[in-house]
Amino acid sequence: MTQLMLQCLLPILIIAFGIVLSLLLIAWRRSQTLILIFTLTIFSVALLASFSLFVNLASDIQVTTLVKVDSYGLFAFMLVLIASIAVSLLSSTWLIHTTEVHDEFFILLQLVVLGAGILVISDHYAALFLGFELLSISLVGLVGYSRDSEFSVETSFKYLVLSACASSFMLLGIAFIYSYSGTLSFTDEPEILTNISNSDSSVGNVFFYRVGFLLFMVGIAFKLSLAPFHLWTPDVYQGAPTPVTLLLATVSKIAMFIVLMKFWFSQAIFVETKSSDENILFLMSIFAIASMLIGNTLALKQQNIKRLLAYSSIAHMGYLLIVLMVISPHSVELAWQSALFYLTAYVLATIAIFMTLQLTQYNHHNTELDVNDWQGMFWQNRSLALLIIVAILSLAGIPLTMGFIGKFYLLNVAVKAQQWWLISVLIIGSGIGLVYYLRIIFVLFSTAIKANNVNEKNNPKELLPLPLTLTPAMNFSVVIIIILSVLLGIFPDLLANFLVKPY
Amino acid sequence: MSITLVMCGLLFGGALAWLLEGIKPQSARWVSLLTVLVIGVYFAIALNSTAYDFSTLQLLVRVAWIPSFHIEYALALDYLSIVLISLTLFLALICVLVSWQEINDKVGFYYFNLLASIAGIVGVFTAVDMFLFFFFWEVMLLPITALIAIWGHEDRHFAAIKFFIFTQVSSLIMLVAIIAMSFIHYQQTGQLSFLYQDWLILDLPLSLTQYLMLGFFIAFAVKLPSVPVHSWLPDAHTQAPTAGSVLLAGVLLKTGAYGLIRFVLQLFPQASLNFAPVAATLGVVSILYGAKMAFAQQDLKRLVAYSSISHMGFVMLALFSFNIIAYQGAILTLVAHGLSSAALFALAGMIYSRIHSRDLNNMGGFWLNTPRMGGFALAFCAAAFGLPGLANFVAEFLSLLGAYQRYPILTIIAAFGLIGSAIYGMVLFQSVFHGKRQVKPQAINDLSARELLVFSSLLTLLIFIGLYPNSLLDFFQSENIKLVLNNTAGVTK
Amino acid sequence: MISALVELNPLQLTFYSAALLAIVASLKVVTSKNTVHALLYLVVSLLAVAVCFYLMGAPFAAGLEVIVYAGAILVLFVFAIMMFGLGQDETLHAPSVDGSKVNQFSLWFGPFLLALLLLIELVYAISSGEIQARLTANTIDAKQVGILLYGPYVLAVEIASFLLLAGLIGGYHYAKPEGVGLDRKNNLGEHG
Amino acid sequence: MTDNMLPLMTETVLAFLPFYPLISFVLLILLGKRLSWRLAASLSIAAMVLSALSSLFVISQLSVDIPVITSHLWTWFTLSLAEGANQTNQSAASININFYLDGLSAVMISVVTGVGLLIHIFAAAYMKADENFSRFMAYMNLFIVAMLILVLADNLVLLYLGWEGVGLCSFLLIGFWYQEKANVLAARKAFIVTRIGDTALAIGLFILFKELGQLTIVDITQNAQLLWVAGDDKAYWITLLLLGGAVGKSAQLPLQTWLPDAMAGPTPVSALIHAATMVTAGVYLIARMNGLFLLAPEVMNYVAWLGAATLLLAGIAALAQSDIKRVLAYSTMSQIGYMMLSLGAGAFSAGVFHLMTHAFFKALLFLTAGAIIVALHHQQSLFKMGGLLKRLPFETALFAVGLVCLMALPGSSGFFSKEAIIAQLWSSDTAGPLLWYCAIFGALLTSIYSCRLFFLAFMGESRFEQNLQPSSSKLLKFSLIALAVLSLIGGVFANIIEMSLAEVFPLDTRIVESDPYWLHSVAIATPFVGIIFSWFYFASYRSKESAASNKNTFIASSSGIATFCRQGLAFDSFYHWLLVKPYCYLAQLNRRDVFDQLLMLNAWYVGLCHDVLKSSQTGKLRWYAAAIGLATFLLLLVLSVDVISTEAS
Amino acid sequence: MIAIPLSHILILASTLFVIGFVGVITRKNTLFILMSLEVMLNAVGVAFIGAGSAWQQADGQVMFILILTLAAAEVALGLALLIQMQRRFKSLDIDLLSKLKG
Repeated sequence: MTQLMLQCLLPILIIAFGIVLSLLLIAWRRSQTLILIFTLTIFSVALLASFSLFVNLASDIQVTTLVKVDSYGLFAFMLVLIASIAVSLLSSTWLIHTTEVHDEFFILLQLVVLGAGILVISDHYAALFLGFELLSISLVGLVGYSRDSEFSVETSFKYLVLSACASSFMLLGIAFIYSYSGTLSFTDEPEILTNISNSDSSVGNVFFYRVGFLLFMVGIAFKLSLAPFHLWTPDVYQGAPTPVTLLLATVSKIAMFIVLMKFWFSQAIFVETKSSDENILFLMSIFAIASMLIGNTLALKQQNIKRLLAYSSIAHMGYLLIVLMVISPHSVELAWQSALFYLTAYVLATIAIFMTLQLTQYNHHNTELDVNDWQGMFWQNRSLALLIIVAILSLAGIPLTMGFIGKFYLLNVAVKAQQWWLISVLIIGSGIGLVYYLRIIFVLFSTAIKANNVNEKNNPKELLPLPLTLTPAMNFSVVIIIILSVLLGIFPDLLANFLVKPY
Repeated sequence: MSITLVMCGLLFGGALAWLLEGIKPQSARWVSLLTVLVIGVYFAIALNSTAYDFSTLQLLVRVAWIPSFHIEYALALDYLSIVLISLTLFLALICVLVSWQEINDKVGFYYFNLLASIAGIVGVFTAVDMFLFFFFWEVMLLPITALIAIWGHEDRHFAAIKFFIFTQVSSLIMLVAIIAMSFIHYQQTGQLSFLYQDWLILDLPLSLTQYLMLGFFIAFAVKLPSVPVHSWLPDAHTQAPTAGSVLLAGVLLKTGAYGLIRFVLQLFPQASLNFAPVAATLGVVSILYGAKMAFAQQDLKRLVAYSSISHMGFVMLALFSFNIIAYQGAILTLVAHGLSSAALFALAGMIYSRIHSRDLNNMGGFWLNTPRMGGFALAFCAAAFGLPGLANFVAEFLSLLGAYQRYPILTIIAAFGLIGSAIYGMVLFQSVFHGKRQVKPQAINDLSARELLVFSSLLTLLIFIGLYPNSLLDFFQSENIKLVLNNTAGVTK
Repeated sequence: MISALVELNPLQLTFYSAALLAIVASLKVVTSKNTVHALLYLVVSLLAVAVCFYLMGAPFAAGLEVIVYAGAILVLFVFAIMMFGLGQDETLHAPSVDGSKVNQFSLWFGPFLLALLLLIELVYAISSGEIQARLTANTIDAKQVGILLYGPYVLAVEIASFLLLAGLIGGYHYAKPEGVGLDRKNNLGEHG
Repeated sequence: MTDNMLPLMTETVLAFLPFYPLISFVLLILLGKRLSWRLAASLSIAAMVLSALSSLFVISQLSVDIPVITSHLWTWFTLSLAEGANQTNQSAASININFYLDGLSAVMISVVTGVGLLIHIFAAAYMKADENFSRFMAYMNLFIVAMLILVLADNLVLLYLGWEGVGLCSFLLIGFWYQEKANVLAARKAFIVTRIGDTALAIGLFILFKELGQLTIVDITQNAQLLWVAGDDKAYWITLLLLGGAVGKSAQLPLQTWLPDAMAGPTPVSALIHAATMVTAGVYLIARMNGLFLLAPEVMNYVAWLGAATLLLAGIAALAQSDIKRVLAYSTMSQIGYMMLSLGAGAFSAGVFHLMTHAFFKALLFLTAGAIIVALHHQQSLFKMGGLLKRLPFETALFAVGLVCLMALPGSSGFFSKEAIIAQLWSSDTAGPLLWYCAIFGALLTSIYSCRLFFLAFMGESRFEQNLQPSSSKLLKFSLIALAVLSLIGGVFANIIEMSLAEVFPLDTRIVESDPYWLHSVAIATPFVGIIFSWFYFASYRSKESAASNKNTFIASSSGIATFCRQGLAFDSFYHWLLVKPYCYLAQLNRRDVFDQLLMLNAWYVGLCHDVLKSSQTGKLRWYAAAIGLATFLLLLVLSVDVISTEAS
Repeated sequence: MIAIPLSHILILASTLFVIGFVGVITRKNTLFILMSLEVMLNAVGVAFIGAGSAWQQADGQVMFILILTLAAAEVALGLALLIQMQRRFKSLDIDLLSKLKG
């Protein structure tokens, strides 16, 4: 371990220390505010550290065999941190409603971030597996966190069992791959090529590898909630507290996707030397196509906002898979940029929507928000409604927003790789997606129910909640997110320039 | 000459209207009226004071926008875009005026959307960087969708979603084609480029261009709209508020035709030539089908909407005839239909504001109370079925005359659309103004001064262009257009 | 088949019988009605697997299997069973479906078929590979493992500790009785 | 100076000629009901007077030296031509707003302005009581504008403008009393049926332009005669399509059905548009394009046959009508049939001459009928009239004059023109003896239905119980008398017409000697035969027998054949079943737009998929886990199937 | 030591894995599901150790140790949830947990 290596690990180390210090802090004094501030500090410091590292990174740095720090991973980690900061801020508004002190929540949150951090820099199946499990186990603790919720047990049990199942599949896959290649590192030359010089390896041999790959992908696909491993997603999204859902939708997805890309691009090249990656590509297209179609279709008539977002996230991960479809190594860089840009757009939009969701939930005293509960928000709370509109348009990939540029990137990759099938499915999927996205936006504008309610003032239940009044800080962040989404949607180079490896 | 200023001015005016509404409720209308007027005057003055020769495409602005993709902010003008922008600005005025009393809810936001969509449309007509073009193409949809979805009639959400999905899906196909073109540019020159002028000099293999052409074609055919992808239009038109319909019919459909002229035909001459029989057939089918469907409608706005489909069929047929006469006819059709359908939708709006129904069965005998409106309605119906002396006649005549040079049989079939248009025109006019009076006499008033202004300005233009079409056509006589068309024609030989 | 068996040397024979035992015991785990029985079968299965480990040349892993798995983890299960008195049949706690055989059959048949097909595919994949005789079965002792574990894998060990921490905190959060960890201030206040 | 000034002045006068009524139209429309009757009437009549004087002036300038006067107003639009698209070497063809006056158009404008003026005067009196008087006069003026443009147009596009313009005015005037459902439908029918013909005309223009690169009438004639020989295929098709246009406008077979219904309009309208001017536009078109038609003898033959068929059909139909105006309408159809027959036979000037005389006497007939109808409180049924000879002697006399002309009794204007037509049929290349017989039979029919009309309306017992209200307006009487005079002495124009048209039409080179000697006498005798026949056959109509026997006759007239005839040989219902019904049915069938349905099927399908997929979200953990296994299994299967296929290959 | 073919070991691992999986999807009792999960994880361990010895590497055993850690963490969480479930539903029937759906 050289000093350089330690420097590279600094952001991760900060989080790890943060966890330990939090434990000590709890031992010293149990206070909601204190632990919140502490967590935020840790995240911010880690963010700063990663940013300075990101700027100064001169080359990819391998730290032991397990991890390799590169700028893509660091960027993704910054995204993770930003999302986590949003989660902590949101949870602070939620956790005050119950009487317990929620130290565990913040520790688990930090553990999630740690797991994500390990995932995004991992270069080895062991690191992947550990990061994966750290993420899952902590999330299991979080999804059912509010124990007084009726869905607490169900959510966490579902997540635990299914996640354990999926990770078992993944581990079996890793074992298969390992027995085939003889190495657990992504980037090492596989032993099968160095040790055994059986150049006449049969097709069956590759099939064995493929089975391993598929089993491995089951785990990844589960986490990314790619169809057909998506079934858990809406249930867990709905059952989990809103900030945790945000965590699931952002941190977990970013980290898993980054590690998938790292794995894939090392693997794809590896497979390329065997000159037969068609089947695996085919498998990936199945994932992508199924996710795009099933995700969007399921969201079509969904009323519950969280479930709707769950389904839409399935579709988005399907879109994102397109970046893996590159054929030539030259396009890998574009694929990375595309993925990171798309993820940024996705994360920003998701944060925006969940933020609104959390705020309105509080206002409605109802955790099961329907789309219709947002009725007429545009006329009551313009900035919040604008935030949703921008976010939804971004998710739908309409110009003026980041999401469009993200989609533009994806299409660039797909056109370059000539994946016409994927492109057509993407177009169809977007078309279906518009139905429910637009429905949400229209609900924001519609005023029909309000008019009815005026007539029935004596029924307090049907009264609309009071217009939301946001604290200046909230208002500020809302405006910031809106501006950011639109600004980056119009001048994407502000962000895109960061996504190019400087070396 | 700054188109950017025009767009920003419109946006700014819209925003101002929105803001000021909170302070003084009635101000939004005046602000937007003033904005459109000022912008229109500015546009006219700026046009006259420039030294450019707009018979060819003149690049006005070219600034790097997204360097990582070599995307530029590039705007250009030629007579085609000038004519269409003028039409847009004129109809903007009409839109502001027809909404004057119709919209009483969220007026400021309404005018913001109206002006924003106009700004977007102006962008579409001027952008020559294809990414920028696509950007405007999409951006203009948002406010229009909002117009439909917020201030529309009973089924507005459905119509808005349908409208948006049709255009969005088709334009995504176009986006794919755009990206593919930029990659071809990359392959041939080693650099990405989205600039239209750069693309014109590309050497494209035919096998590829056919698909690329189709990508563009689909997007524009949906917007035009052409059968069989027209079905968003009746719904959108029917449900939109009057100004929305005016905007949709008057200008938005024109963007599809504009795209066909500027991009499909010019970028892919050979491919479009090969595709022309299909496109022309679609045009003919649109003409007849639109006319037939218009006849079957009971809803006044739906009727007019289908008549738009019929008219746009002429454009499609004319454009894919590769003939200078037909080309002029197509351009004239754009203007003429812009005016006449705008007028008819305005009429529908005025009737709706009086009897709160669009059902033809609830109308009849209006002439008794509203002879002025009836007179104008007659003139506009006559324009719709191509009465000589009004702009539409020259347009259709030129289109068909030119198209006949290339597709005799198709054109003869298309000419039956003239009968169809007479039928629906008669049905439209007579069911509203003739027959027994259906409502109480006091229910309907004749045109107010504002409405009179709207109608008379539209009619004046229709008659002027109808009798003196050279005022427009002179711009499209230039050698340059002939050159392009001859090039396309030359490919055949 | 018989001849093949005869040709096996004692070590191999041991391996295969242990493997068979593990499979049978695992089957009993998932089919057994009684929780405690199932648990005992699980112990058997784990022990049999430990034997296999040993025969594969991984004595350290075999030891861990016995100590940690069969020892520590299963003890947790036992505690859980004892806590709730779950010794009985699961049908006591799950609404019974008349216990009829048809129902039992239909309950099992689908999953069983699915599993069988999955297994066939896996086996097909395994046998299609050229990994048949690669195993040299030299013992990899604890020292090697240790060197590796605290060399290149040192980060993994650290992370594993956090993994356990996560499990611990999560477990604590769920298992703690209602009301534990209430903010003292709030607890004493009006919310109390 | 004056030598130079005069042509310039003539041109200017010609240029403004059609626009006086336009000014009047605009003023009348703008001021509307604010104008008093006197003001509105004088405005519109003044415009007509100006136009009529102008036309007198310009016609007087025509001479052998100046056979043609043209006046250029402005260039309408320019048709650029692709290189080598046609045989001529020009690069663009201008379509101008140009007026072109030669002998033919001189005849036409004199008819239009002259008869138009008289009818305007009549209408001013006739419509005095109508609350929309100024609108009516505005339409009438507008019609005159369009008609003048039609006949003065120097190119076919401008002609088409006038052509459509008169169609629109006809529509407006038929539907003038728009509150009656029947009027509305009649107006619609008139417009749409003629529009069918117009479309044919338009297609004809397209072909013409493609083939010749020209749309100016003079150039077309010249080029066509240069490029094509008689019997040319292109000429055949073009003229056929032009004929289609003419047939529509002139209410000839097979597009004749609109004219009887068009009688729903006020009577001056029927006189002006549906008798004197507009319906003869088709005749004018064919006469105007004679150079082209001569190149297509087959089409000339069709023209003749269509004319003959129409005149017979209309004659038969007229026999059974009960509405006085419908009788006249069918008679108009039949007379135009004569004109067509004449054109088809190559006797262009005879046709045009008949056009003029017909305009006089048919206008007279209609207007007189109008006066009678007003007197009878808008009663139009012949069976409700009778015995008017005594009660309305003035009108009866005028009507008799008209009928005499219609029957072409010697001395009347109709005699000269109709005899001129019949005389040329026998030996024409494109007609022949068979058509001559048709014409003669038609003449017989004409005299029979005229007599029937006269007997029913003016003789016999009065069946109208109420008091009559004959109009005493001097204006009305003046115009009627003027028309009657014109009808009677119209024959004197024969030579003038012959002379002025000599430049326009090719010389008649046929040898008349081959005609049998008895032709003329038969032709002259025919109307008398008809009169004598009717005198006896329709004796009951003029007798003063008991009402009962009359009743029987009327009942008999509603028998099958009579009904068939009355309905214009059932063409209406034939078209109704053949075209209108299927079109309406198709429209109704597909009201919801089959393409839309197909596209929305996708939406429905996606919705269905949503429901299916949604049912997979059962919330059951064990199913979710099983789904993971199932999906893995299936994906493995996909992979292995793929492998097997690669192995095989 | 005598070599045992890697394929046999992997077949053993797969068999155990599939048996565990069947347990997860068939048993209604939550406790059994947790046990079945243990069987699955254990099977993965077998595969890793087999592969490790095949390649003469200790990595397989390291992975096994890590899996062991995971198993421990998982069981801890699972049993805690079990307690929670028992408290709330007075039953361990997994099918009770199907309120979230659609």
